[in-house]
Amino acid sequence: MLKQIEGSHAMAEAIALCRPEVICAYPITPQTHIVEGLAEMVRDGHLNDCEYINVESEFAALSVGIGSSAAGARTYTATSSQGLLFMMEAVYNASGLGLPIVMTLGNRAIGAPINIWNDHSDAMSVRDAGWIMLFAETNQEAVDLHIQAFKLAEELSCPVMVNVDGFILTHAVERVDIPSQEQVDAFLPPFDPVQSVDPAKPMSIGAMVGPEAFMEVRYLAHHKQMRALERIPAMAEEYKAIFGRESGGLIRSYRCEDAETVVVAMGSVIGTLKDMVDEMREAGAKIGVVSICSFRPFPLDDVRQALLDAHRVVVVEKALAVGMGGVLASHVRMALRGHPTRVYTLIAGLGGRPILKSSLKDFMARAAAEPHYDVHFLDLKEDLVSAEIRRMDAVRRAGPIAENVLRRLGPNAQTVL
Amino acid sequence: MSHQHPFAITLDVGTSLANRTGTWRTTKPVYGDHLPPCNAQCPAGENIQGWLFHAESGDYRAAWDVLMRDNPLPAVMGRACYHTCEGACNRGKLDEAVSIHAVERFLGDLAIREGWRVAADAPPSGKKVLVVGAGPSGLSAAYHLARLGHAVTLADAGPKAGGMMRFGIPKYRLPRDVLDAEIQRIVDLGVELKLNAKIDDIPAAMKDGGYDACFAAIGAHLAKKVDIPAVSAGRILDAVSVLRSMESGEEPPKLGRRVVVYGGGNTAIDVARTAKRLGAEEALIVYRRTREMMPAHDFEVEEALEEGVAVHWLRTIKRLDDGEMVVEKMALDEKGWPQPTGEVETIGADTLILALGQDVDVSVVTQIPGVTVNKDHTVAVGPDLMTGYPGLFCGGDMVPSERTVTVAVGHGKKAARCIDAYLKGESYAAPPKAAVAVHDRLNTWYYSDAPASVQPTLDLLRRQSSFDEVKGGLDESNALFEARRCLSCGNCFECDNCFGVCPDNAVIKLGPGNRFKFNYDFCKGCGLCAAECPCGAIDMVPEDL
Amino acid sequence: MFQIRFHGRGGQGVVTAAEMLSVAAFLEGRHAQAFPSFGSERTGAPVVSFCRIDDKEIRSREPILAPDALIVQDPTLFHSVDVFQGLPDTGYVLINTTASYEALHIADYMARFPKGHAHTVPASEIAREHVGRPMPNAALLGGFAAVTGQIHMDSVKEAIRQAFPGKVGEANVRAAEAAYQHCLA
Amino acid sequence: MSKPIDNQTVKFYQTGTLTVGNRLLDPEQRTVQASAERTNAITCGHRACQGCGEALGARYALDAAMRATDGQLICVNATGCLEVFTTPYPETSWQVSWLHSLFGNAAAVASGVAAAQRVKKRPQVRVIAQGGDGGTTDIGFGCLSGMFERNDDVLYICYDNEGYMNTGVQRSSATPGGARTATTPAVGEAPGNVFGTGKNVPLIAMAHNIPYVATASVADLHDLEAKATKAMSIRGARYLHVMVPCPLGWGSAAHDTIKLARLAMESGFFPLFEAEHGVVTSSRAIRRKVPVIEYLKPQKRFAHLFKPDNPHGSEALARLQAQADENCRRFNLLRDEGAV
Repeated sequence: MLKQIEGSHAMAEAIALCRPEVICAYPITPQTHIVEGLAEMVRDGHLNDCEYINVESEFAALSVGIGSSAAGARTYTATSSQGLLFMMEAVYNASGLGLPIVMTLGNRAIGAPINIWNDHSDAMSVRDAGWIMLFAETNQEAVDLHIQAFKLAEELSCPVMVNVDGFILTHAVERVDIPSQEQVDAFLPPFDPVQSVDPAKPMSIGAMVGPEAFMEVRYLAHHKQMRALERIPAMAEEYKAIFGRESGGLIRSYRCEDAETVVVAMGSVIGTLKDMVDEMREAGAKIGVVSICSFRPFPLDDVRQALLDAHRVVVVEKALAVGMGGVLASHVRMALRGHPTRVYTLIAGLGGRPILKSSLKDFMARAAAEPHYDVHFLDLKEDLVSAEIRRMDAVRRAGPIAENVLRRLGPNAQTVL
Repeated sequence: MSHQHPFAITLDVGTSLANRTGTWRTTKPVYGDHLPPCNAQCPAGENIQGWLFHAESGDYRAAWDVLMRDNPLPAVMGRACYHTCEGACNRGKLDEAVSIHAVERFLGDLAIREGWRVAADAPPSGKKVLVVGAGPSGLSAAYHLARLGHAVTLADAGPKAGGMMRFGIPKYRLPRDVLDAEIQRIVDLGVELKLNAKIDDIPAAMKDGGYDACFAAIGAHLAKKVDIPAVSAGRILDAVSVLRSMESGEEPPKLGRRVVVYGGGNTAIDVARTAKRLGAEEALIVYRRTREMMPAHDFEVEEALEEGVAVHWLRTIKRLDDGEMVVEKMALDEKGWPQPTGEVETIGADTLILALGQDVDVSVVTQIPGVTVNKDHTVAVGPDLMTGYPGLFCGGDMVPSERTVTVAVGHGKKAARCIDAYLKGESYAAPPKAAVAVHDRLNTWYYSDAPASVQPTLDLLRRQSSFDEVKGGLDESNALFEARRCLSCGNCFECDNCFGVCPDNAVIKLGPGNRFKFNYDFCKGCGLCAAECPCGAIDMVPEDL
Repeated sequence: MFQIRFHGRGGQGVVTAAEMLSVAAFLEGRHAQAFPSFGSERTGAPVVSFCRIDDKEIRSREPILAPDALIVQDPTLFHSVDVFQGLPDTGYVLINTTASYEALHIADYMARFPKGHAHTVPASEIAREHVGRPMPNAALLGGFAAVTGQIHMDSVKEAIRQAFPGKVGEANVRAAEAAYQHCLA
Repeated sequence: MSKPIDNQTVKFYQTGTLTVGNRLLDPEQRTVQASAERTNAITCGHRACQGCGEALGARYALDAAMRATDGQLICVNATGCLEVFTTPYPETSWQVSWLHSLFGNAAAVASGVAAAQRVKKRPQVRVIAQGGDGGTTDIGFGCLSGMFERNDDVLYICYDNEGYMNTGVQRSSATPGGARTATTPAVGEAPGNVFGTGKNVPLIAMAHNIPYVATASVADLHDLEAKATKAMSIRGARYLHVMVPCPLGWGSAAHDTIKLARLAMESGFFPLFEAEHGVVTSSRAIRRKVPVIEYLKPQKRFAHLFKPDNPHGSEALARLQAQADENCRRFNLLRDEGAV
């Protein structure tokens, strides 16, 4: 059913259709609207046989989820940013225990400086935590990915994180086709856990594993994700068969045929990039875009195949590995290892900085002339940072950078955008 | 390892049983049966803790049966024994000793009331044994020999069986119906009792009667004398005679208004209290040493004082005049021995009763070849109580030892065992004794707080005027209470502490009556079981590594 | 594609206005995208929201830099925010005020717009009258329908009813109608 | 003193309910531990140190809870000694359904397990969370408090050995003043743990107004089992704080584990009480009062307080005694209940 609906509420409806049994979350912007929607559905009886639990921290939120999932209940949680870091220990634990928890990550920057706006720093900080990590391009895909996520998680006994860009998707009101309960039920069978804490069949879950077997445990976790590389596209096909929509999968290419430049990105920025590609194609540029939907497992082969014919690849990413550069770009380079393709790292949209089509187009135009091994920052206020760097060089105790930057921006720092 | 589970992080329950932590151990616990101090102390070798154990659960018959294995006279013993066991009782260090004698008396009285009997444990052996003297030792020997399957003849020179129990212990301490009942039970076991049957020639009697062995246990009925100048010898009596005359049915002796008893033993007390009951206005004990040095038991001295008996300590009697007595004061020297001071005083006295000890008339054995009589008029015996004359055993007052009813009963038991072995051509070897369960072994935390029960005591007026029994018995609930005060020193009473406190579940419970065993596969040797065993039944011993 | 930017202060329903407008467009079978300027949601702070309307799928996620229409819910914002940023001369402007452009010191700027493209409407007054409190957002949507013709008034009314079911919704619908009439007049 | 004969009752059972079992008692009056059929929630082969109080306390509590719930029990364990010594791959000592997640989240994980039971409509299945004092009073405190305030249907059991023993005996907020640990060494002006620090989690639990809070000790098994059993008869958040001496961390003999717990109890240093809905409803009266030094002296962690050359030793001992005295007053531990 088509609805003009806020992304968070659409996701909440989709999650409700998945018949979760325990939902536990802690408030943090911008994820809150999703769980607020779910809390309301539990309270008003739209979502039956479901426990909504208010907890005192994200650490507790996922911990409650670990308990409920281990006890055989379909479990959902959501968080963002600092919240994810606060639950970090439990994030690793949930995957280590093989618990099929589904979590929405409303992607948001990590402080300090504290910043509530969107980027992918939070997701990138847990990239090795053993979760399957999917990125939604639109709110429609966010809806679809959640439904696929439960199935994937439960098939593989592995937690799945659905990444949706904070505010950009979570707070956007747009047209979304909300599936019917019948469709979802046809796609997603009831949760049949491979193991659960149950007095009827007692076992010890969560043993201490020493050097004699830890490596094997980790290998098996890796193996599980490698299997997911096969399951994720297959599941997207199954999904399409029931819901009639292309959603999910490992990667998606847009107008990459004969493209000399291929832009790689994850999440909602793909929409802006597609518009950019259309405009540039119209102007004669040979450009396409590849959207990475599955960041974990990372589809090295698919990415290589998609990029093999490009002359240059521009990786637009909303996270910065400080002291290193791009995270996604490193992955892409890994995919293209042995190939001479130029891979550009374009850090964009940190802390909610708007990613403007015009700026992207500028960079694409410039790209051929730019050194591809540098890290590039989209719309970086060059004058501001160079002034600050100069000052830092001159004054030993330069004070906190963020404060100085704000001071330098002046009283009208708050612009419209 | 089930393959349904995720590898390594999920495990099947209880799989640690494969990890034998017993290898960690450097010391290991072992259950032991230790000798309770009461038992160690008991001259009759009673398994006191053993019979209390059954009494604790209200199984008085079982308790009595255990008691009867060692002592055929529980009702007598519960009254006449000076219960040194209670002095040894570890509970005395906690609050008050278990009133063992009171429970024993309860069991003995109950057995009489219920008419409980014992039977021989062994089939008839075909052997005959003559027992000379039907006092406590002889009765005990006869009883045990009978239970061992031997044919026993019990001969006594007196008109009634009981020996010093009848002729030495006043009836206010030991009612005669109780004594009679317990003697009768021995007779009922098949012992042939011959009264007024003085045996002068034991070898001949053995030969004539076809006895394979003989146990002689003649009591110390001969009063020791001391030479005290007296106006009239008739005013000086001996305690044994006075007490005996109480039993013979003759007119009680005329003792006069003021009676002085000379001596400090239990007999002195008995005779002074008897004098009081016979109407003496004054009963005065004169003793040459201090109260602390008196051989008489404190509680008896106490009872005597309650009844109005007076005692003059540190006095010796110089002479007896008409109606008065001259005594000399004594004083303790630096070594603590009484020495004459030369200072005299005069006491009003109508009668002087000497209670200075007794001897056995050993003339019956002096002529027997091989038999040696000691200087103190006792008979020399080996560790098996046998004299130099093969087949002749002696015990009780006849042999060197303390002269109490309990010791005598113990001799009887020991003699019976030795005779039994002798009859089988063996020699009796007592089983090795375990170490005594001393107080330090106990963890007394676990015992409920409970002071001893008090036996009812007869009204003082009646005590001064009648021979009714002074001490009453415990009723059942009190006897049960008292039995349960037993700490079971040194022996498992199945409190489950070891089973409960083992952090390694390395104690196996074998079920009621079967106690526990250690599972050494898992015991790490921490010693908690031993530390928390209330009764000290567990020892930690080094492992051979 | 038609792009609308809403300016107001926290608590004035700026975000809701954009959402209602997107719903109105959706009700007409069009694609629409509404989103806020993603600030901390505190009363009184300047707030911006956006709405895009198109006949095909809207993919862009960038903020609206060059709006086709501007709805200003609070005229005091002119002092602190460059409200008109990116608005072309052909754009539409609807300002909630009872004051004149002169009084707002924007007369010179407003002169550039074609006739009928710039309007003031006393939306807060209308809302106070119909709704009982000065919540101007619904009324301004009525004005927007009248000024731009981008949306049917019926769709606006239905979107308002969906956002505010019951009496409050009807009151807002009356306010929107009043503003609509005011702008037509 | 001897009692008059007519005042005596027969209700005297030699060891009463002080021992684990007692053949003279009705079987239902004996402890769960006295039964050969007890569950042994932790079975043999675990790797706890010799004389481990925690191994004992956990088996005591869980076996009682297993009996109370007819075996319908799930147990969530915080990281710590108890977890490490029971479940090193490939062997587990647990026989109860058991789940370990992290150090600081046992209460929250248990909340999740309880939520699953609610949603699966299995009201008979009950949930226990357990951890050491570090996992409870420190790192797990947030989750614990959250579980309390939500009144989740979980019994949380803290096995308090007063320090981080698993990591090598460091100070926790349950470490008593003056105690030497690896991070509060017995050197300097005020040797050992700083006085006036730490927190009393049972009292904090009470402040959450939860239905049931109790303290217990491995030294009083009947009391511990009664509390575990009572806790399982109540719905909602419950807290049981059990003192479990640690021979390794306390520097005490392995065989003194229960004795030390007993001395802590009998000195008033560790009071046993129950509270319902924030109000103390009962306490266990001291039976044989002992001075605190009797409790402290056998422990090496307090040895520096007894050194004649320690100028602060006697003051520290006085403070510890004062704490015990305050407990006696606060929980009315010195009332005379008469000999049993």
